[in-house]
Amino acid sequence: MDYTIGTVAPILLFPLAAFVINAFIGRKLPRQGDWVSIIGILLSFGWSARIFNDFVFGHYSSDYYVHKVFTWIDLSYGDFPFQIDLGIYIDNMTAMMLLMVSGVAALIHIFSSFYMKGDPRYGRFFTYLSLFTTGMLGLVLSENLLSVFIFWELMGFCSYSLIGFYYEKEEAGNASMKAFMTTRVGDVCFLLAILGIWSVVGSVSFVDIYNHLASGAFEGQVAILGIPLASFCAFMIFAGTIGKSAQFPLQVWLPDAMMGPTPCSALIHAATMVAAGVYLSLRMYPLMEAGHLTTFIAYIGAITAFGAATIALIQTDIKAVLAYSTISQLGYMVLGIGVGSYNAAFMHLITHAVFKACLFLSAGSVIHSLHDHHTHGHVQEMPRMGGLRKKMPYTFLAMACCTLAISGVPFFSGFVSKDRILGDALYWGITGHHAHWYQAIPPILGFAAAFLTAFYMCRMMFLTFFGEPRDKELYEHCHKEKLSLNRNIPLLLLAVFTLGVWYSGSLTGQGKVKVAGDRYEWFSTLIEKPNTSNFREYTKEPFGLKDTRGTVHFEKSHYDPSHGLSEEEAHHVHTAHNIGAGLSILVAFLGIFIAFLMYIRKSMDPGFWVRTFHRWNKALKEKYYFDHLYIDVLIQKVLLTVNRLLAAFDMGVYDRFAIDGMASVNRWLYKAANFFDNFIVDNSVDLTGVSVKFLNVASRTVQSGKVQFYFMVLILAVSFYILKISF
Amino acid sequence: MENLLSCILWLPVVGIVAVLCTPKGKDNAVRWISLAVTTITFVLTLVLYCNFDTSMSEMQFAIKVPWIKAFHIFYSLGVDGISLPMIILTSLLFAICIMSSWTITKSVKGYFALLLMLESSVFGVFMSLDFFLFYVYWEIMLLPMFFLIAVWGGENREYAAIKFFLYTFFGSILMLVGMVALYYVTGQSSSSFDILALQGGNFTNEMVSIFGYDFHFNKLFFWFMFIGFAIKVPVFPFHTWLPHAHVQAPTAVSVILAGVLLKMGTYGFLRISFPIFPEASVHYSTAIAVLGVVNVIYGAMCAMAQTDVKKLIAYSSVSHMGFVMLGLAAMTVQGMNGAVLQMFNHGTSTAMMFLLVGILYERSHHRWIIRPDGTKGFGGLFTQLPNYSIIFIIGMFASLGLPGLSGFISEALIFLGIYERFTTITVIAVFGLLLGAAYLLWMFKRMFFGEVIEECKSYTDVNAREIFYMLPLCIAVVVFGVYPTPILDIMRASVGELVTLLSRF
Amino acid sequence: MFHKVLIILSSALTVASAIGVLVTKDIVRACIFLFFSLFGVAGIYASLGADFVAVTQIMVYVGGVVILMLFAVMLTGGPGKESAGSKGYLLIPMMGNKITFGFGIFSGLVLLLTMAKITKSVIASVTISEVEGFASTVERIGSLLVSEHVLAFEISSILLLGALVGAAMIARPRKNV
Amino acid sequence: MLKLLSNMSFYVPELVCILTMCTLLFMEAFYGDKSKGRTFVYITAMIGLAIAFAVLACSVGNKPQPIFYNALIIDSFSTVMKMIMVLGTLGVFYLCSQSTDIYEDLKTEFLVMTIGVLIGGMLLSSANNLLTVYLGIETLSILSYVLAAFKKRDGRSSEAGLKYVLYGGITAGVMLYGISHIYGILGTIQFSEIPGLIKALDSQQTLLLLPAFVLFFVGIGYKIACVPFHMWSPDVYEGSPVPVTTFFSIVPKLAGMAVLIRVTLVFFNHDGVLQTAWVGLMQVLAALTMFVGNITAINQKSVKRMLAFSSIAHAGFMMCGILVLNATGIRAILFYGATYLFMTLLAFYVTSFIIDKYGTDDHERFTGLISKHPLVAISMSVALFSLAGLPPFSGFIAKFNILSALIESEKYSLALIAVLNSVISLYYYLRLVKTMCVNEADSSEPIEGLGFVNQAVIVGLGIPVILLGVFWEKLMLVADGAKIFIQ
Amino acid sequence: MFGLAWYLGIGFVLFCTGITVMIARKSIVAILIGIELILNGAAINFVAYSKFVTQDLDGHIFPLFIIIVAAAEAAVGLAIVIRFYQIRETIHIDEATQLQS
Repeated sequence: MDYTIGTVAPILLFPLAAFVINAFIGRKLPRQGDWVSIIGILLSFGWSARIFNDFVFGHYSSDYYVHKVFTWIDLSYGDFPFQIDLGIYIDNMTAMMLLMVSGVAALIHIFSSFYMKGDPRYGRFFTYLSLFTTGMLGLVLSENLLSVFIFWELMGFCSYSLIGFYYEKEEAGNASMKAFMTTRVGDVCFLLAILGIWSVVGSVSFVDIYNHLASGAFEGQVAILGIPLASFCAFMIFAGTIGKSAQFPLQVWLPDAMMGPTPCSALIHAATMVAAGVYLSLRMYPLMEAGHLTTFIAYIGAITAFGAATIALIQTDIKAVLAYSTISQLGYMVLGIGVGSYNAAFMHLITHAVFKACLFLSAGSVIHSLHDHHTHGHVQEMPRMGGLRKKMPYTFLAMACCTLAISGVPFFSGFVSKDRILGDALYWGITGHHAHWYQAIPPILGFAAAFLTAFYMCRMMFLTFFGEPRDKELYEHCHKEKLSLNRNIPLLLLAVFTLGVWYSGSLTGQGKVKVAGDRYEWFSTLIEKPNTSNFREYTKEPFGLKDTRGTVHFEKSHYDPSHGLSEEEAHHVHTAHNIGAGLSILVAFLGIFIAFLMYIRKSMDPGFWVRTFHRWNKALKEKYYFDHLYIDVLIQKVLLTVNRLLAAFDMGVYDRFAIDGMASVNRWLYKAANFFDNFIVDNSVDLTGVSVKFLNVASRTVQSGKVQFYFMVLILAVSFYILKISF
Repeated sequence: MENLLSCILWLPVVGIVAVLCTPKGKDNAVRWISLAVTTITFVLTLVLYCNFDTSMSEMQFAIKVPWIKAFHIFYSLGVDGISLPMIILTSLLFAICIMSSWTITKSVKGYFALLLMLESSVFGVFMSLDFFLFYVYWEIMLLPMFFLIAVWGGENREYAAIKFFLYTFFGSILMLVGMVALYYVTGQSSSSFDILALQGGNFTNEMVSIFGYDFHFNKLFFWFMFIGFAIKVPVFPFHTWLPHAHVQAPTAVSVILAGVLLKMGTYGFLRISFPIFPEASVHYSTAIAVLGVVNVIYGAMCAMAQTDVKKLIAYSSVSHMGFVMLGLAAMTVQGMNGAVLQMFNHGTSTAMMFLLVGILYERSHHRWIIRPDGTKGFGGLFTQLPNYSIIFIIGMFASLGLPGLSGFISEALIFLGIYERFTTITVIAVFGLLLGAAYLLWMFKRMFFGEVIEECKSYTDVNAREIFYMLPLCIAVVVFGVYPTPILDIMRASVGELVTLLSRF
Repeated sequence: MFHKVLIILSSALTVASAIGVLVTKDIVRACIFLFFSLFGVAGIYASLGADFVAVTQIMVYVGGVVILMLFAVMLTGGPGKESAGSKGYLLIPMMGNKITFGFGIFSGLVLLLTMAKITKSVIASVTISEVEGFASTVERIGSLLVSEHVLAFEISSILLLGALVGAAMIARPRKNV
Repeated sequence: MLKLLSNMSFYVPELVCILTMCTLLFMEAFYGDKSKGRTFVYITAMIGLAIAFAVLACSVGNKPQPIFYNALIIDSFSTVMKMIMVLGTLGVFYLCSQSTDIYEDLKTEFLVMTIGVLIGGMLLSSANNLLTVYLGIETLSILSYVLAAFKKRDGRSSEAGLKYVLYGGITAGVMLYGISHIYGILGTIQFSEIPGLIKALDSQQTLLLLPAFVLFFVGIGYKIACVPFHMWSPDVYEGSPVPVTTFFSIVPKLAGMAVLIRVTLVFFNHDGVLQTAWVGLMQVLAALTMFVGNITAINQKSVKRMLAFSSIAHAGFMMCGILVLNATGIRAILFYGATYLFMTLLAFYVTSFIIDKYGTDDHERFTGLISKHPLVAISMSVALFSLAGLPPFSGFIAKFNILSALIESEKYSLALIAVLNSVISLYYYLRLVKTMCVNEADSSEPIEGLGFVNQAVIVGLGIPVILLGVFWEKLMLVADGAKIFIQ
Repeated sequence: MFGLAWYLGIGFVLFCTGITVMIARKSIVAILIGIELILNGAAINFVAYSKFVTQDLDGHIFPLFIIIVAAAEAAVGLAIVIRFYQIRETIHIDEATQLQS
């Protein structure tokens, strides 16, 4: 297949065109132009599928990639070369991301046409969706960090706009600003990483970076304060990930982002944008390694995974539970990166995107049906739900699949990916040869989080769909779900892809229960850590209307069960994986079981635990006080105080005294002259009436009007000078 | 073609005469005449653009006529890649400002005549190749500004106008000393005010004695010029005139002030300071960078504490001009190009912001985000003024450097340019972007989100005239955000030449 | 001998009268002292051989200016007016008050020092050539005035004319009204 | 005798003036008490001065010619200086004819006195020996005393005259004392001999000359009102009628400048300790003059007084041109004088009409002038901006010239002080501009004095202020050609 | 004994006395008298120098003109004093302070 503007750019251009059309004339189109966006994304999906097809079914090689550039900005002059290229870099990861993003986005578009129906800004919602999709697809296709950054920010803007979609609500404004600003902290760091890398590499193309990493160009370079440049850049890029993927300590924005419409939560804050952070870290994995950052990453991931899971335990808002579970799952991915589980981290990204999108859509479906006639709003509170299984069977079905997937039940995708991460973490942190004592905590936290995940997800399911309806009136008003194209089909389609079999030939994902040959371990085969030395010699190809490439041959890859390790090493790894698999199955079922006991059998009282750990509970309710710390303390108390002080200083002190002070110096001189007049001239020339005169002549200067004083000045001045030159 | 520049320069003067000759009471005629003049000027600058040879770094359309032979002063005009974007920006903004000033009713004739005079003098600054001429235009510009602020401004306008005038005059008078010193230092035989002839700095070893202290000619007069230009930029600590002037000035004047006049300062660096004092410039680039970063952070932090929209945007200008200073301090092609591009882009985006604030002010007659008593000044504008809000979003995000809109590219280029030279400073400056987003979004949130407050319910959305004059800016912001090459191409050669010159020191 | 007596007498008269001007109570007396002082100066001129100048001094100065002064004193309220100033604080007669007097003396002393400095060094540095007195300067001055200093002569006439008109204009009562 | 007559041919302008003066005296006598219809007097006076001006203009560029046994020297410098002074006097004549600040029946006397002062000034500008300098200064002074006290009914005017007399008296005395020593040390009063004699002096005598010269300088310094001899001037300027103030701030000042230039060049034109000391002193004085003038002007309520202080500051500026002791400086001063003339005349014209209307010249009286008389207000603004030294007005070019003279001789410190003063001065000029153009008037009642003709005159004065700021090459060449001649 | 120094000394004393009178006396007429003393001090110097140093008659011409000018000045000055007196009814110098900042 050719990789030209004609075959690649449409992926971006279709949604972009849909955005432009909707932005300008959307309101005048029938159905407010939703079909434009949907057609745009479907076409984009088609083009993505072609690429996916070419990569997975055509080349089937882990080394195969396409890299094409064109010059965007060229400032070269004389001896100073400088140009910024844009272009595409497509490898297996890109191809999969493309398919996932466009597929999920397409389904969400379709679902939106159900969910947003009747909204006064129905058309505008689709406009944003199209723009967002453009951004995400562009990010995936980008060949360099700068364009990643550009699309990254573009998504940030869409996220901002969509969170603030219901702008009549004050909280929407707060949430959108919070989201934008928090991620912006990461973005700024990301920009710094770009600058740092550019200073060594002279570009920020992935390929160039790999190349320079392989040649050791980063070694010995120092950024600031003696920090090695590689570490600096790696950290800064990871800071970008922290911001965008809502990792500890910048996770605060994601729960608030649920202010946006549910489909947008599904697309942006579950499936794609937040995953973009992880995607970026994966892309820059060699840099992370070179910067010795992996342990740090693992810790961040583990802390996030565990911490968010704990907060999710007590949430009652169905979307909040999902939001925290998203953070938690993203933590898993980051943990995966940290422990070197490259492949599994990416797989989790994909599987999570699918099941989390599905979960959100399902939640959306539930929320949409529950209409409160008193407040004229949708109901998101789980305590008012219950027993909805009968009212909406399709939604229930989809959501159940996803819950099983996320809980890590075997045969579902979540198990496949998460389990590998946990296995790798176990090996990396505890059982492996290189495991240090300080590496033991992340795997433990990971398993704990797996337990909690299973528990709270099932809690959510049980509270929503099982038991008796707790708000009868609400329940009565809820219509029975009928199978409809734009409501249930996306859900069910996504639910189908929560099955593990799509991603791994073995049902558990551990290569144990194989149902097909190695060929079906395609995911593991095709996604490998970038081998930087492969990029030592490469040539940029122009990205144009014609493909000038010669025929490129790559050897088809084969599944390597030992992951390229030595026999003994591989054995250890497998052992760790087996233990991990066992453990994670155990904790998953344990979690489900406890949830069952608590919410179906009601044999355990959740309130008991709440009372027992009331302090803990309070901390959870306050989300570990992060919002308080950031908003009340850091921003309100510190930053704004400093700002006010500065502003007050600027106008009140600096301007008034230093600048306008020039005038007051004059005034002061004037007063000094007055003083001179009062005390010297007046007291001396006529002593009497001092007290009266003192007030009278307050406004006089040296120009007292007294001629004899003038004489004296004259005489003394002349004498002074003559005496000065004479002596 | 030789006289094209003169045409552009003097056309507004013809406009002034026409405006002053209109009979009393025909205010609309005055408006239309001004609009016609500025529009024709804009078209002429586009002609200039079309005929500009982007591969040349030399001055083009140059014209040199003796003015004062006794002092070797010439009426010498020309444009290169650095000045052309500024000229285009100027003519565009003035045409827009005339349209935005349609609602001015207080002594219309005087207002438009002064605006046209301002336009002519700004052109003069950007076109002059003779230092003396440059200086004359630089100063002439103060007069219309003074009156425009002092007569048509807000309640505290006189203070602001006098402050602006004195501040700038102080700076330029130092520049005058430097200028004359340059004339004499080059040696009697080759004495000249020709900016191009002075380039290269051949007076390294001269010493100057002031109040008994000896200074290097080079360095001393670099600082003299620096202060002159820095006040205009304005660089911290010379910035305090700006909030006053901006807040008090009428909308159109704020637009010109922020959009064009601030650029004259940085243009001065590019045209005068750097080419004439290359050695000192390189020597003191760290200082420039530090001042730049202080500008960025200080401006942003001050902006964050403001409760007056216009003041907030005024401080944001301080912050954004700090980026330009950083780009200048970089002295690399990307940094310098970024700086010039940022000058242009800031011109468009900040002009948008000021125009938008002006539009709002015409409806509300106040500018409080939060009033002194703590209540909201605006609320729910998103609901009340949907079209206005969209334009506002574009302007705001262009201003905070969202990729895809113009501000980003220039800032990115600046950062790419400066990182290699001043890493620590860059790290600090990049966080200025964060602050920049913070205050704008904060303002946006306060004003646009939430329920429509009672007072805002009477506001009407932007009308056709307002949309019409906002449109070119929106287009510029978006187009140059995606595809900046048309502008970068113009400036590349000239900036490259300057960098080449600087790299020799 | 006569020469020396002339010098001593006129010098003493000049200096003593000048000091008299400074310290006398009465403004009329001050005028009289001035008269004597100027007369003494004329004597000094004579002793220096400047006969024409001496005569002019007596005629114009002593005869004209002092009379003018006396007229002025009379016209402005006569003697004693100074002491009857509205201030009423005259501690030392005719001298304003202590402070002004003190300052006047101080200024005088500073000036004294300064001028003494000049005078001393002038005397030290100029080459003094002892000469016999001029026989008569009248003729030569006369010819100088119409040749070398003709311009000054002419200008002084303008000056006098102007002063005349001006003084008359100011001093005379208003023409109309 | 023949020689004297031939000398007369170079002395025509002065003679014309003298003739005019005498004619006016006669005419006044014929007019008697008829207070109306003095048009003819003005016409005569103006024609006289115009002739003088024409004669001067024709003789610009002639070879330097010492006349009257070296008592005077007619060189281009003095001729140009005289032209400026004559023009200034002409301007004052017109102002006098319009002003009510001078009693109608004394206007002829005013003209006579003015011409007398002018003659003194002309004499000074080409004085070539100490006696002429002395007589010139005295002519200038004594007639000025009369002028200052011209408003006979007004105590302030009398007081101004009184102060002027007393201050003038003491300075004349001090100056004479100085001259006497100079005469004693050098043995001559002829300028043409002095440079040679000074070169021959031994070091001790050289040191002696300086104090004597300082005493001499007091007389000149008081005429140009430089610090610390300036103290009379605000009082006198304020007390005098407006036309007189106008006149004082132009003619005596420029005459003093002219003589100061010549004297400085005569005494200090060759390098040495004398020159260093003198230039050092002059620098301090110039800087002080500018500072004191400008700073004191800031808080003045009375516009006339403000202009008086500002004229002190301008004198300081001109002194900067002297102390560089070269042709550039002299050129700069001539240029400065010529432009200063128009700006000052314009500013005082407007002030005069305001005073005539309201009786005071308080700042507030200018409020909203732009709405009453836009052209006048604009012209006044132009004059004020020009005085502050803003391009494109001629005041800027004048300051630019001074500045370039300073910088050419590497007096950077003084250059810096000069420009800083320019900023300070802008502050108070700007305040007045603000009052006129920005503040709203309480009433739109027009000022009667400002009829069409007077407005036209004011605008006409504004035109050279602008034109000389743009097309200053011609004037520059004239000033450049006006070389001072010292043997 | 009666050389140049003697005469310069007398001129010097007159000059200083004149200055002191001008500063210390409060009557305007007295101040005018002070001026005359100063002028005479200077004039003595001229004549003395003329005799002892320069030996030309410039030193005699100068005093002549000084005398003339002094007369003119006195005339004008006294006229103004009288005018001042007519208006203010005093010739006390400290009354002349209407003009001041």
